[in-house]
Amino acid sequence: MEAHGFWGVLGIWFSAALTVFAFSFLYKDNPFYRFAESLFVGVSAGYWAAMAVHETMYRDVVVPVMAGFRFTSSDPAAWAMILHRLVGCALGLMMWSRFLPRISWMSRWPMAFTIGFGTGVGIPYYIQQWLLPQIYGTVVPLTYIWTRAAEQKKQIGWGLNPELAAKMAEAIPPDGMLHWGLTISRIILFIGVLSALSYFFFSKAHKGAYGKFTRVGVYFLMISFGATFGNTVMARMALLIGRIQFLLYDWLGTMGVHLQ
Amino acid sequence: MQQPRKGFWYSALRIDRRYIFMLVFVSLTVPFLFPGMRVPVEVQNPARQVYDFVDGLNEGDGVLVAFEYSPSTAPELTPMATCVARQCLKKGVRVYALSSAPEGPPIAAEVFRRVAGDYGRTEGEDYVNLGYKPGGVQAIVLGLAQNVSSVFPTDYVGRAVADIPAMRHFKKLSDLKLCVALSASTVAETWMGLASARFGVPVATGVTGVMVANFYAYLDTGQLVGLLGGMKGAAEYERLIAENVDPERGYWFATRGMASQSASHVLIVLFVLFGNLAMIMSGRGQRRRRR
Amino acid sequence: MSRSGVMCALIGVCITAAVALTCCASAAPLAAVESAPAVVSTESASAPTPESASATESAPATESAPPPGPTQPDFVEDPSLSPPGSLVTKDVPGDEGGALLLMWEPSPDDTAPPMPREREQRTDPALKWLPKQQRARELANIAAAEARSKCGYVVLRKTSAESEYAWHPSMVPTGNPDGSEQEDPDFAGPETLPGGTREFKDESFVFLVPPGEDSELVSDKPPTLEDLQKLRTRRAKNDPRYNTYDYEVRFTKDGRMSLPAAVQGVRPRGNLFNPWWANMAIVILLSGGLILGFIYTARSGRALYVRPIAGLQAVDDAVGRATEMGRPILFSAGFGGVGDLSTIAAMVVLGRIARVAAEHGTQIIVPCLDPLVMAALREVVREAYMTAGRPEDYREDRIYFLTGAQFAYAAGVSGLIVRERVAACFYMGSFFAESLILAETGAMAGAIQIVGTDAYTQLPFFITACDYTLMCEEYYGASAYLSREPRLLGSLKGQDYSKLIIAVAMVASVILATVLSRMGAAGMAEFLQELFHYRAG
Amino acid sequence: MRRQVPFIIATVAGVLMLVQFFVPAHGMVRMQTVFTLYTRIIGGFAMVLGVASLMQVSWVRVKRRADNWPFALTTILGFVVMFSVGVLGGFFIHDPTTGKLTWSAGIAPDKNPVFGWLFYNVYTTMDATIFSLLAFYMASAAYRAMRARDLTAGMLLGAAIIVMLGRAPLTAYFWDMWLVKPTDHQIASLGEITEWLLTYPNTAATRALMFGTGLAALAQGVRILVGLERPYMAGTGD
Repeated sequence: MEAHGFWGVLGIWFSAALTVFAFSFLYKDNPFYRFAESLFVGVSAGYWAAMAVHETMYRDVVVPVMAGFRFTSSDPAAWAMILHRLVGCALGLMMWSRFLPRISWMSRWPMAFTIGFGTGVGIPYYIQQWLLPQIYGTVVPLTYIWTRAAEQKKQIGWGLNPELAAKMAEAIPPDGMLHWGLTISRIILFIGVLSALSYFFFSKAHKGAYGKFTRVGVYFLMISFGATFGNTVMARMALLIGRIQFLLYDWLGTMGVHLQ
Repeated sequence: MQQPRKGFWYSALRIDRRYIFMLVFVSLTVPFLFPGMRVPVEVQNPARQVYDFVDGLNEGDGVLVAFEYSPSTAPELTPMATCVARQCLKKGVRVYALSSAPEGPPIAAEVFRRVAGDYGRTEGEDYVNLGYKPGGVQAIVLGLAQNVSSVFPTDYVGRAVADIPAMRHFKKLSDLKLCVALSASTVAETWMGLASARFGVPVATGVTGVMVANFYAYLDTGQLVGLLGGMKGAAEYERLIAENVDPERGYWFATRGMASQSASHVLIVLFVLFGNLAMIMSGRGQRRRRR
Repeated sequence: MSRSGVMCALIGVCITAAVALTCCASAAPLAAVESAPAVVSTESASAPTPESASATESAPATESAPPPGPTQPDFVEDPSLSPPGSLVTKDVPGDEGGALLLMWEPSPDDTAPPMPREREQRTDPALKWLPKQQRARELANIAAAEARSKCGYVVLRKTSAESEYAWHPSMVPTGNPDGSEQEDPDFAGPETLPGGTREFKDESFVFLVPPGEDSELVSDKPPTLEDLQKLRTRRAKNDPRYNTYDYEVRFTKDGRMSLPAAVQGVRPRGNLFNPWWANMAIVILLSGGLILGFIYTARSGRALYVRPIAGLQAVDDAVGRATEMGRPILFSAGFGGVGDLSTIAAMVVLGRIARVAAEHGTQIIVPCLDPLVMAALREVVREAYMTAGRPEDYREDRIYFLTGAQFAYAAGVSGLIVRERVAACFYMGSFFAESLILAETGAMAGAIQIVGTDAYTQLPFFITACDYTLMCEEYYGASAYLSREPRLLGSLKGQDYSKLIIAVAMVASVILATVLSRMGAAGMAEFLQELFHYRAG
Repeated sequence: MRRQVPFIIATVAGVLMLVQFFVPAHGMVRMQTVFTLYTRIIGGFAMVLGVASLMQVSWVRVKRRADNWPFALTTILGFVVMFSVGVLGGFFIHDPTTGKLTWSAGIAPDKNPVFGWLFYNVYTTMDATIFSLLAFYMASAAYRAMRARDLTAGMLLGAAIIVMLGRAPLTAYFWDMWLVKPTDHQIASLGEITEWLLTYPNTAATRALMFGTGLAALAQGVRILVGLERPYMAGTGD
């Protein structure tokens, strides 16, 4: 952010003011925060509405239909294309029947279409993303055995730089040795998957030995949530660091204070 | 039953949270008053894998960087983009940037402006900013797999793709050697699911810290070739760049933030410990039911 | 439901079949003329397959385009070089119809070691597990690279209607598949395939979009009608629906090239099933079947056991407490759209909460993020008030659209919690980064907070800051448990048994894989893993 | 009619999309494109519905002079300005080279100075700032809410502390200096411990959650397809 100009500097001051207004909520709820909040609500609604008008209504409907009419004489497929847009618009207009309670039942058609579409697309996506690959990743031999060929293949695959590859090659023990660290880790992983899965098994009460096993699953879940918490602290702090850098570097920069 | 409602520990728990906010702000701001401070960063495997993969590419290969985030998460993700661009452009690997979010292309332009001049790379020859396309990332990836110019007829500044020299080497997705998806949402998963699982182009992701823990599951199955997690991951990458690629300019934003990051983490850990200690001392442990 | 339901299901199936047939019919020209009449000969014999009249009609003026390829090839034809033998084409299975595989026997003059075909690479244990790019790099590393660089193959292609062959687009550095490139002044002959190559996958086919949908039209400088017509004409040549193709493969060495091995009148075919996703289809059919089966079991009246979900009692308690305090309760359905499953579960839970609230006479506030969700939630609450016998207490303006933006919503709701002095907050649905703002503000205000979410990234904050958390599936389970529908309980059982199958399959496979790999049969262990492979190609 | 037609629409659309995934033939791919288009257009129209609701709520507050009505007015003004600038600016851009307004089809923030100014200085700023408020709340939650009341909570806490310290370069550095180097790498570095925690126990739990979520989503999808759940019926009277 070097080149500023009047509007640029004004923008930095305005955003700095909004930043301070928003932070003031931490002290207590106050009119400045309310102002920033309500402005943001309005501006974001305006932004998304403008995007909807422009990207959907204009770009997906008006432009192709206008262009399509020029082709209707030479290519009948253009009529089909225009028809698709009109059907889409008709469905969209049916959504607006909600403004009139007497015919609001019409809005079910587009809603039913949207929901059905989302369901049909969603089912394979979830399986592809969450079920099969994760089974694939779990179904590995629990014992990990060093083989020079496998390790070197990995290095070729990763395209390591030569020094690192040489260093790693030195570390490979003779073929056929059990890699204890990895083996134990894989066993832990496997038990973790099974026990955490059993916690979400609803057909059996959590009692006795099985109850203890699901308890182990809860521990795994908690470790996972703890890890997420730790990582999220990192993320949030990073964002705050971003705002502080804006205030310290950009805003103070417009006043001639340069910290860097 | 009634616990004593006074004493140091009791009042410590009832402390006004504004003091906590104040401490956080101070712990983050003070390290910036000492700009010369540089915290050593230990590099972990997931970041090294990204570095190594890019390192193994040859001059003239193509790498796609998807800027799927808005400026609100830029502190974490932009340093990653800068590092990837630095490593690629130094080597002569071509970089293509695109986005499915309208906020992405200005960030990409800023990254290229910052990096390209350092290695004498020019827009159009060595890197291209393709801009953004509405309609969702799924439609974009499916379109790219068929034909780039059908999705992006022009680049960000409106030049026709057919006139851009670098685009001769990127006609469809499979021409690329790597996709780097930088995202603060599930878009990274979509890139991974489509580009890697469906079209066989390796995908590395850079994600915000919130999502890191879940992405380790994908790293293990080989769905990802590498993972950059949050500002720390970016700082790790910056260190690799600074040590191996460009000693002059490697350290940048993320490394500068690491002192603040460390201070704030320690502060939070102290908060947790102190809060628990206060709970034990004031005997309020059984107040709330927990699962 | 019963009879009319069956009728509707039948009508639904009929319409499904009809639409599916229509869609396949539009792909029919591909299926009708498949790559079967591949002429396997060096001297071109039979005429190309005649195209259907309608196809030629809708392809705008294919014949008017001049061949863009170089008129002076950079290789001199030399009949003394032996041509490659027995060129055959093969459709690539499981694709849209945009790829065709050419396979040939190497020329007798080709001394380079034969390159493994892609199919063979898959079964070669040394290459099988590497992704495509890495496989290519590995192949390039093999010592024979030197011999391979000495000679090579070129592929030429034309549509059957054209008279002159041109370099295949992917061999010409400037060649765009749509043929929209300008003549490149630096053009120095085609990029040849290395010696020993035995196959070539032609992926340059594109399907012409209907006129008007061309992406050029939305650029800053939309082309003129004439330019667009020209572009479409050029692109139509790459559309396998309108053309059949002739190929030539020639062996090249030292700037010379052999006579061609040719094949005429072929085109790729769109397939009706993607075999790579068979395992996925099995999972969907198996789990879906189990779920439906249990639903019908439950409907037949058989009792199905589901372990109690502790969090649900807390919901009633929280509403009761709000009543005691005389303050409103707040419900947020999260960030899902109206079709999202998490939102639908939220509607079920909201139905319960609203009914209890209506009975107690407690006010319920529902700020929404999505207009569709808002409309749906209004109806849910109204129905709940009707069921509770208090339709007059229902106030529509308490369920309103706040904003569609994430943090504007978080800011709005946290302001609301403070201002309205909410006694109980329910967050049901999928949540993202704003979860902490909501949960923390609620905790500050002293509200009881109950959460049900499938967003596992946000669970740690909910668990630490809220009074009760329904984690992921428990949340879905709760919607089944709450609505007390035998059908929902049945589907919960179906999921349970799917999980059991997954667990059993994993245990069996892991034990088997471990034993096999200890016995030295690592290939078998990898085969087991392959059964769960998710990759397409 | 009013109840069954939506069910048929939903089922047909859902089943077709499901089938389409496994049938790669061009006709089916084309159908997906068309259906996606319909959904996008419906979403665009629905957005108007939502904005109308927001404006209605705000306008009623202004008209009745309800509490804080000036803020409702701010919302309306913010919306009107942003929307009009965005829509008009989407069609006309100011070309700096010629100094004229030209026809355009782009809504990109930096092609339109007013829209861009509002976008970067209001939208982006507030987006980022409210996001960063989370850091403060996180600290507060850590102090007031994170309690080791039992073993499970203790494990959550312990894992969180290890990860936080492992992700803080400074503490990792001191750990390395004081524990790893003196013992000649008998003790793992903090970073390695964090990595192990994330790669094994964390992945195990994440996987179980993914199985569960995936199956639950599948079940709900099946119920919608066979009409056992009809969320689309809600919100329309009748």
